[in-house]
Amino acid sequence: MAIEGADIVKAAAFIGAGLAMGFGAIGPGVGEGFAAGKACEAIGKKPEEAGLLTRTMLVGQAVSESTGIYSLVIALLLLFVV
Amino acid sequence: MDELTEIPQMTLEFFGINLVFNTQTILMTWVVMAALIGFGFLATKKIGFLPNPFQVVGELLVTVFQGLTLDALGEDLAKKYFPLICGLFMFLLLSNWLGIIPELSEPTKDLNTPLGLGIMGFCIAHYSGIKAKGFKAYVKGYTEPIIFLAPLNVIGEISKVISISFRLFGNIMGGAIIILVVSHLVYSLILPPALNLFFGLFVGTIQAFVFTMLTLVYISVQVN
Amino acid sequence: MFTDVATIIKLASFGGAGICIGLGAIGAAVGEGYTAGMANLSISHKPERSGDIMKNMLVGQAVAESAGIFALVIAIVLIFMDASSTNLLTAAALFGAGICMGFGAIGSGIGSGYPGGEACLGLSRQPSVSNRLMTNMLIGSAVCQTPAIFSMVVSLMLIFKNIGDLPLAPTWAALLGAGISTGVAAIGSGMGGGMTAGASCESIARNPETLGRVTTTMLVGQAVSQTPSIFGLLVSFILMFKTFPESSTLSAAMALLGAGICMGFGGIGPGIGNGMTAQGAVKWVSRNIEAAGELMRTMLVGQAVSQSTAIYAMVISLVLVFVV
Amino acid sequence: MEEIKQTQKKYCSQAMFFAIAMFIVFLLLGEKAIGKGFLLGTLFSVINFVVMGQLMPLYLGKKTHSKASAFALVSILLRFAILAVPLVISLKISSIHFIGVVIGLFTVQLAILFDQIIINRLHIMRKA
Repeated sequence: MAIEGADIVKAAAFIGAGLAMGFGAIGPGVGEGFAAGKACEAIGKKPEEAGLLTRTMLVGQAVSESTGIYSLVIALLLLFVV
Repeated sequence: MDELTEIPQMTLEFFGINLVFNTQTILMTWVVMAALIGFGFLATKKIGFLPNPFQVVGELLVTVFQGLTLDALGEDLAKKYFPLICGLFMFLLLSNWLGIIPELSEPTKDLNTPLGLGIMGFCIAHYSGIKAKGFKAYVKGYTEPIIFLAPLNVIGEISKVISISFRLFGNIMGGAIIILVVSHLVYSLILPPALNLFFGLFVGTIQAFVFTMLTLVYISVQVN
Repeated sequence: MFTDVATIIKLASFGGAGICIGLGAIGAAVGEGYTAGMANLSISHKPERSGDIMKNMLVGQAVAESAGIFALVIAIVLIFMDASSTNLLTAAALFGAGICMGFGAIGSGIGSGYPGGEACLGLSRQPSVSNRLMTNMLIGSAVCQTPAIFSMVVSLMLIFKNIGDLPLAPTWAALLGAGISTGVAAIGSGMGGGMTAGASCESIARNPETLGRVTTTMLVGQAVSQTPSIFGLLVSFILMFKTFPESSTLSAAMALLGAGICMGFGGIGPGIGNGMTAQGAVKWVSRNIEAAGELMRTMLVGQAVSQSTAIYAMVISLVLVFVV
Repeated sequence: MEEIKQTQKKYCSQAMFFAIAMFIVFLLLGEKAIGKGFLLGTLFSVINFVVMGQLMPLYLGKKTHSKASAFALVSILLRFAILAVPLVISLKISSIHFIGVVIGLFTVQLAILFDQIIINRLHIMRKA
């Protein structure tokens, strides 16, 4: 096997991209699901406020998704820039 | 197992640029469109007090989606966007169900279809956002909470297109691949049709609804 | 160093079998422990109903154990099958199969403990609905086994795959990645499905009249929670059936391994999150049946949004496989 | 304890009945090896179910989840050792088919699911 410096850097970048996106997806996934579950509970309590609650849920999810997007950006940077 | 990633393509040369057409996808999209036009014709042919079955289904769809758009967008905009939302749902539903029929395949299995629909929804949402809030307020929305986060906000918006289209693509393509692999492994009369029913009808319906609802939600987030 | 290929293959299959049966047994044990703890609690509430509760626990455990038995079957195949191959790729495939089934059984094992426990607790609260409660528990924990079945399919395909004369260098990573992708992604979906089923058992004990709507919402919620594991399966199949050109560079192999790890771990969080969403929706369907349609809609939108990180992981995996 | 015994009796007899019926079907189809494997698998599945029921009262002394889980791990490893026997036998003896044993191991589960979901559903539907 001919392993050179540049090859090792590339290999590290690829596996790092996989790790970054893989582990980065855990937190936002659980968090967004938690937010949506709480929104469902709130709608069960007050169905007439459903529109407002759905919007609030979406805003909250969008904010908690930002760490997932950071991971995506890092992964793409590792794949295409390094 | 090579048929998995293979899409029949036709290449045409047009002023020195190679244009690639996925013939099967285009054909299947036409089948869906023809079926929808036929459905619309049958549903509205004889509108009567005692409706025919097509009219019942059509009225059901229209009522449900009218209610949904009304909830999300409010009186004025709902009138404008309701035909789009209802049409989108009917197109996606029929597209996802098409794979049940032998020899036909879902047009949504090709990434280009969901991506195109996702970009369409993205453009409509941002157009309506600019129209509703004005250009200045629209741009200002990106600089919140601080101006340095503007690039990430833009990426966040673009990633919505990716997530909405890859969700549909992944579900439909995953279902198709699982059905293909299982039918290669076991030659039974029970398992592949049951899987077809699950992935084609059940998952297909849920994903069509989710895609439509998310398009609606993106529009409503931009407008409000 | 080992120079004997047969020894390396044997080592890989024994290691895979150990991981498989170990993780599978731990998953089933945690699930059964949860059920047993809840059964204890409910018997101490209502000692006179201990017979019914224990019957429910027995039936629930018998079904919940299926994922563990899948792991046992795969482990036995890995240990006792005589691999006459002289190709080093077989070692990667067998190890990948063990990882896939081992991790795949954890989620389903833990998950199917929740409906059993909640059903035991519900029996002490509402003795009159024992039949409906048990039926619902069994449906819920049977659906929980789906990710484990996905993992079993993938590991059987890895074991019996005709390796032929595929190039060793990047393909070993693809086979290992295929195992990791489905196996690890199944953890989230299994646990998520279990949370949903547990909530539905609790809801039926609270309000038995709403059985139909609760079961429907549970099934839809579980089906959507399975999406991350379907993504994992998709990536696995692509990694298994695509032929990769031979290359001796480290980066080609690491790209394929990274694709598997990315999709595998990326599927855990969204699976659990989807389960939490469905849990909230199912709980409140029984308390406020008028809002069932609204709840189902919000649940679907919320689950779809919380899946987006799994989709980003899938995109990165597909880029690693096809573009790089 | 009476309920546990009743349940075990019911599902074990259902499973054995089903296994014998399937054995005859496989015999008529000419797949003797699969039929034998199915019978063997079902036998051990029933044994596993009975052992599980016998161990059940021992769970009740365990007050916490973690203690119960530790006990469950021991019991699972014991029962999996029992379940491993037919699998190993079928891999070593060629007249017993492996796939038959694997399907046979799930006969008790299938009997429970069939009884509870299909028959019970019909019962509820008829009442409603």
